[in-house]
Amino acid sequence: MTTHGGAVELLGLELAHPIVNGSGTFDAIAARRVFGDALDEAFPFAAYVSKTITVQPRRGNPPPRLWEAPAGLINSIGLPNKGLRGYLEEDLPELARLPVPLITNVMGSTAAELVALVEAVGERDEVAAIELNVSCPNVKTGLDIGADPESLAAVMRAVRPATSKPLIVKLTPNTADVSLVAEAAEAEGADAVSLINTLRAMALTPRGEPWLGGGTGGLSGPAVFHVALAQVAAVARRVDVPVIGMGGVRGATEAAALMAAGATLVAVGTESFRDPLAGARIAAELHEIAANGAFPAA
Amino acid sequence: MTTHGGAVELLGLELAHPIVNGSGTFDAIAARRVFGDALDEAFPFAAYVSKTITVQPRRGNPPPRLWEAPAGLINSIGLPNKGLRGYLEEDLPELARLPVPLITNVMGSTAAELVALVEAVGERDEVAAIELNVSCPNVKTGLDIGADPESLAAVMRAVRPATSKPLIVKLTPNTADVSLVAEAAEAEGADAVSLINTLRAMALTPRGEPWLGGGTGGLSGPAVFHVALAQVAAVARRVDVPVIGMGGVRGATEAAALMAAGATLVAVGTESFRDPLAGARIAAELHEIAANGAFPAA
Amino acid sequence: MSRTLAPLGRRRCAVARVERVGAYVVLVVSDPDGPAPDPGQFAMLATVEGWGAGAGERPHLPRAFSVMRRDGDEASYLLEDVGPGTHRLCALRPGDELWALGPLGSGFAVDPGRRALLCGGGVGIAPLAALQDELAAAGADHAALLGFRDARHAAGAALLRDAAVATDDGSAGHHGLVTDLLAAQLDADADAVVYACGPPGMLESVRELCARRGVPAQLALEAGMACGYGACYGCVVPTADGGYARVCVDGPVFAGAGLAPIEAYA
Amino acid sequence: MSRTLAPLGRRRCAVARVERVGAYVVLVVSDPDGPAPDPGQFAMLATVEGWGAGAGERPHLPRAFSVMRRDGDEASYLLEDVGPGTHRLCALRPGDELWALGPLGSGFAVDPGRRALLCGGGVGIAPLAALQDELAAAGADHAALLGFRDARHAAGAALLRDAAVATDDGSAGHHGLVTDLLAAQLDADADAVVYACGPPGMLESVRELCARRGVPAQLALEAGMACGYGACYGCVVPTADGGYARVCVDGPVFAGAGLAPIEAYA
Ligand SMILES: Cc1cc2nc3c(=O)[nH]c(=O)nc-3n(C[C@H](O)[C@H](O)[C@H](O)COP(=O)(O)OP(=O)(O)OC[C@H]3O[C@@H](n4cnc5c(N)ncnc54)[C@H](O)[C@@H]3O)c2cc1C
Ligand SMILES: Cc1cc2nc3c(=O)[nH]c(=O)nc-3n(C[C@H](O)[C@H](O)[C@H](O)COP(=O)(O)OP(=O)(O)OC[C@H]3O[C@@H](n4cnc5c(N)ncnc54)[C@H](O)[C@@H]3O)c2cc1C
Ligand SMILES: Cc1cc2nc3c(=O)[nH]c(=O)nc-3n(C[C@H](O)[C@H](O)[C@H](O)COP(=O)(O)O)c2cc1C
Ligand SMILES: Cc1cc2nc3c(=O)[nH]c(=O)nc-3n(C[C@H](O)[C@H](O)[C@H](O)COP(=O)(O)O)c2cc1C
Ligand code: FES
Ligand code: FES
Repeated sequence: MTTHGGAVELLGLELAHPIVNGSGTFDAIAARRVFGDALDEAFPFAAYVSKTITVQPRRGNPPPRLWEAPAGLINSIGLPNKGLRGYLEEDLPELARLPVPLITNVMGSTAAELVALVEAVGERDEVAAIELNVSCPNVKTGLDIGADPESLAAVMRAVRPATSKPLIVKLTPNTADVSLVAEAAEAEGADAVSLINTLRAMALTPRGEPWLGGGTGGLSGPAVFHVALAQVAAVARRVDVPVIGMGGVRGATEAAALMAAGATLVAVGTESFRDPLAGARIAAELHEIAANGAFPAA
Repeated sequence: MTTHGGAVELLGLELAHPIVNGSGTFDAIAARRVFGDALDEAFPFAAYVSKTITVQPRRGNPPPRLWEAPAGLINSIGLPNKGLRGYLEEDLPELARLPVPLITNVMGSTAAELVALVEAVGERDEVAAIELNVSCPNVKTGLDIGADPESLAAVMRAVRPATSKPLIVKLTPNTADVSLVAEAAEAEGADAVSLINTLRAMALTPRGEPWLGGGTGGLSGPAVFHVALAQVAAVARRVDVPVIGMGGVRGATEAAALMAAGATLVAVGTESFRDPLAGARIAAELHEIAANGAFPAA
Repeated sequence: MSRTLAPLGRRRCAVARVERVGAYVVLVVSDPDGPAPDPGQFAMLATVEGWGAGAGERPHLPRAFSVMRRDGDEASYLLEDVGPGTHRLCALRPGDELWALGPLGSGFAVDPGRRALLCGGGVGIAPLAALQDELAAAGADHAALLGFRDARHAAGAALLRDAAVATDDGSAGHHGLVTDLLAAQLDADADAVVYACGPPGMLESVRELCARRGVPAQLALEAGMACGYGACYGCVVPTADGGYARVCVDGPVFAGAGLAPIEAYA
Repeated sequence: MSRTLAPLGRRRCAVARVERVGAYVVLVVSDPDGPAPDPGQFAMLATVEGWGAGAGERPHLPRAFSVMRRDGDEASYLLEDVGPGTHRLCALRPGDELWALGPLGSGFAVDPGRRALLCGGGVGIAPLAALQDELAAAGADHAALLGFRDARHAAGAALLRDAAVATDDGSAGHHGLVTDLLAAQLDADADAVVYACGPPGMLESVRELCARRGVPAQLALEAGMACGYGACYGCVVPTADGGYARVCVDGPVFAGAGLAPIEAYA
């Protein structure tokens, strides 16, 4: 196996190292308010993936939005965002100042919405690639689009022609066989796939009522790492496009394991909440491991 | 909500409390060798669920079979068992001595195998109910039978007439929407459903090769609790038959939450590895909570 | 509101001293690389060892704590043991290490034109101690009104100077709510400004009381947090305009007028 | 093989003493309710506090340790810090508590008709200490042959009486493998019986050597365990008949003749 600690090429982008952020787990604009220019001087990720945007602005779910789980976190954030226009006008200029390529994550509840998003975002030079979040329910089947190879293929047939920018499909783990969905994505022109999104989960109050304002939520963090590893391995065996692996990465151990399982890049989410420099730390550890040719078991 | 700390009725069985074991996580015969008669005098579960049996004997997977995960365990045991005949002749007389009702868990790779198992086991008076483990791949679709409502319905149509004993269908969590599978089970005559089985997971050696002799394995323990809670709640909302909830139960907190989400019984698996009396401890804690009318958040 | 920038990255700090004050623990942390925070700013703390082994296999994430005082290289925090994270932190001994990220959020913006009424409840007195230090240094007139469950908790009032105390059970000071004391002060001086921190119910009373009287209030809120620096969008509170604000980056100190009624979750 | 039954349920025990012996830690646990185990039996141990907070958010499950000695109410265990579980256990201090389940498994079955050769490697010397105590009490003739990495580990040899030592690096005793010493002993007395415990590679050499010479061997094996009492089927080793045996209930002591070649996993 190879562990890439150093520069890596993906979708035509030259990245300084293989660690990026998971969408929705690092707000570079807020971080600049907190950390100042240091953020741009020592940005922890090799590319920046923005939080999911939708056509219309969204407030997100009512609080509480978080529940700490054994070795993990359940979130029910509900995709708050300024909407496409707010993103393009307010956020994009700010994000373009980052010292790394920008990947914009979008989600639509219909193919038409996704097409609109992909077209508008794809036109912007500041955007290096687009990630499709397909963890939203198909109005007809009730299943998530990303849980069903056919729904996803139909969406991809509409969306793929809408941009010449690289398209990354972010897969949901809440499906019987994620590799079938990945194959469908690849067959319909995805340039890469990323996984895993969060596992569907729930928490109850002492009175037996849902704790999260959104009812249910998604589990992330170390608790899901070995599920992510199995899914990344299953997908990488079945598709030729690059795989961006994520889910429960805390350190180079997990990152290297995902790469051994076939991931080209690794994304870090929940661990950044514990350590804002987790991305840079893991990249440095990977580099060291690559130099020494060994990594700890995971 | 109600938390039943005391006696409970399920499928015509009078149980002293609502805690049973998860199939394959407590070997009463081995435990008798280790603990002697004390096992029968203070048996920790209100009913005993035996490890999955198959028509033919199985050695199980090559070692290593275990990997400790963050707040959990990955196992790749591979269903070692003596086969139907060995079970009926050697194990059943031993298990019949237990002071609690016996539920026999069976798995077949075809409907014909399952029918043979259910018929033979169903004939025995010692067996109070039968649990079907449907977490095995359908030879045609490649998906687990339990991951696909239609495969499961087909199997149930064959198996249901084969016995008049209560049939419990044990659902796999590795599916897009477990409540659809539960509905199919109920529609085809299941008397109860149990969930969750383990989440598909993987571990790698330092050299990037699969650690487990079986390649992949199943994740259990606290890491999966909130996934189990979401699935139990989703299923209980959609079916009328009783639900046996399990997955990551460590104490009464989790057991009470599963019951609040709709479970009638709760099964304990991995926690018994840490504490052989976990079942009895949790039942006692539940009883206390029921008396005090409050339980801690989960 | 005012904000001192945080160094990018969590800092590994040693515990200098641990003091017990009534029901509380004061953790004094040697943090030479941390800048002096503004009153009302907070830090995310986690122990280096033994995080994750508490009840429910928690805590996994760091926890938010107001900086109570900054004195040279040392920062002090006021803790109450209410769950696995605070439990582990309260068990720290001198020399043990923790991770600190901060200062985070925006602190109180002192309004020099009005008399300051500091109104705190429970561990919510911590940021008011920092604020009182600043007011006292500026020679600004102010009053500190602190509410507690009982006398054992009210021992914490000694961490501020000249505080008036109320307890729920009457075992120390005024038998009743700290908002009783606040109302009396406002009766006497309607031109005050209120700086408050405490449990949601108390803050909601303060917000409502000040709104009714047209008195400006700056409220330091709490919310369950995962990151503390705006990354997770998990810590929101409803705002007066029907939206949500992140407590960690838009607060924790908010103008009362900008907030919707403050709810408790438990 | 011999087996003392375990009380049903894990016991909460206090640490009486912690001793450092070279590279090892000897944990002496006050366990008044635990029966005296047979040499070769083991216990599953976990700390009451702080289990689960180590590297990789582990350990979650208890860990298996041979009982080295039982002395009145006290049981002692020999530990080497090799991962998160042993690390946490090695950090215990007197008065700290742990959970113990046992005695588990079946121990050595002493063959009184043959001279006993005790052959141990590393922490595998622990059950041999218990066995030597029993042999010595019975006045049985025996020899103890112990192999270690280096002199720092070889300090553990002092836990047995009159042991011959081999080290990999020659820094103490014979420069080479403990199986060199064993072969020499068997050259001198082919009617011996071998009781062995140690790492897989060493045990495989012993198994193979004894099989070749027709000498009976009882081998105490290790395997990753989740439960220790036969519940999980996780701890299997391949047997000579092409099946698998559970180390925790069918062993840990097995007749060498019943085993397939012993493999290491790492
Ligand atoms: C800006 C800010 C400043 C603060 N300053 C201070 C301070 O100076 N001193 C101080 O003592 N505290 C302060 N707090 C509060 C402190 O952060 C909490 O008490 C702490 O996070 C509790 O953590 P815990 O693990 O001890 O308890 P937890 O169990 O995490 O928290 C207790 C509460 O959280 C909820 N809860 C329970 N289980 C979970 C779960 N699994 N996931 C999510 N929520 C759960 C329940 O409502 C419970 O009552 C501050 C909080 C904020 C946001
Ligand atoms: C019957 C018996 C008796 C024993 N007696 C003793 C004794 O007297 N003294 C003693 O010191 N030890 C003894 N051991 C060994 C001891 O149980 C192990 O050293 C201990 O379990 C290691 O746990 P750990 O958490 O420290 O390290 P781990 O990291 O759990 O274990 C170290 C080894 O386990 C594997 N491993 C690494 N990560 C994982 C993972 N996530 N999941 C599963 N495996 C992993 C690797 O091979 C690694 O080298 C005995 C074992 C058995 C079965
Ligand atoms: C608080 C939070 C918010 C998230 N928001 C998004 C999002 O907006 N879009 C998206 O595609 N994934 C989102 N995710 C999923 C992450 O990008 C990632 O797939 C997942 O958390 C697994 O990685 P981790 O275990 O490293 O966190 C979010 C995750 C968390 C924890
Ligand atoms: C070691 C092990 C073996 C198991 N064997 C079986 C089995 O034979 N049949 C079955 O239906 N489920 C089996 N399971 C699944 C459990 O019954 C249970 O569904 C799962 O472990 C979740 O519960 P837990 O988190 O409490 O362990 C096994 C689980 C473990 C950990
Ligand atoms: S705590 Fe993460 S955004 Fe506020
Ligand atoms: S450790 Fe569980 S069966 Fe041996």
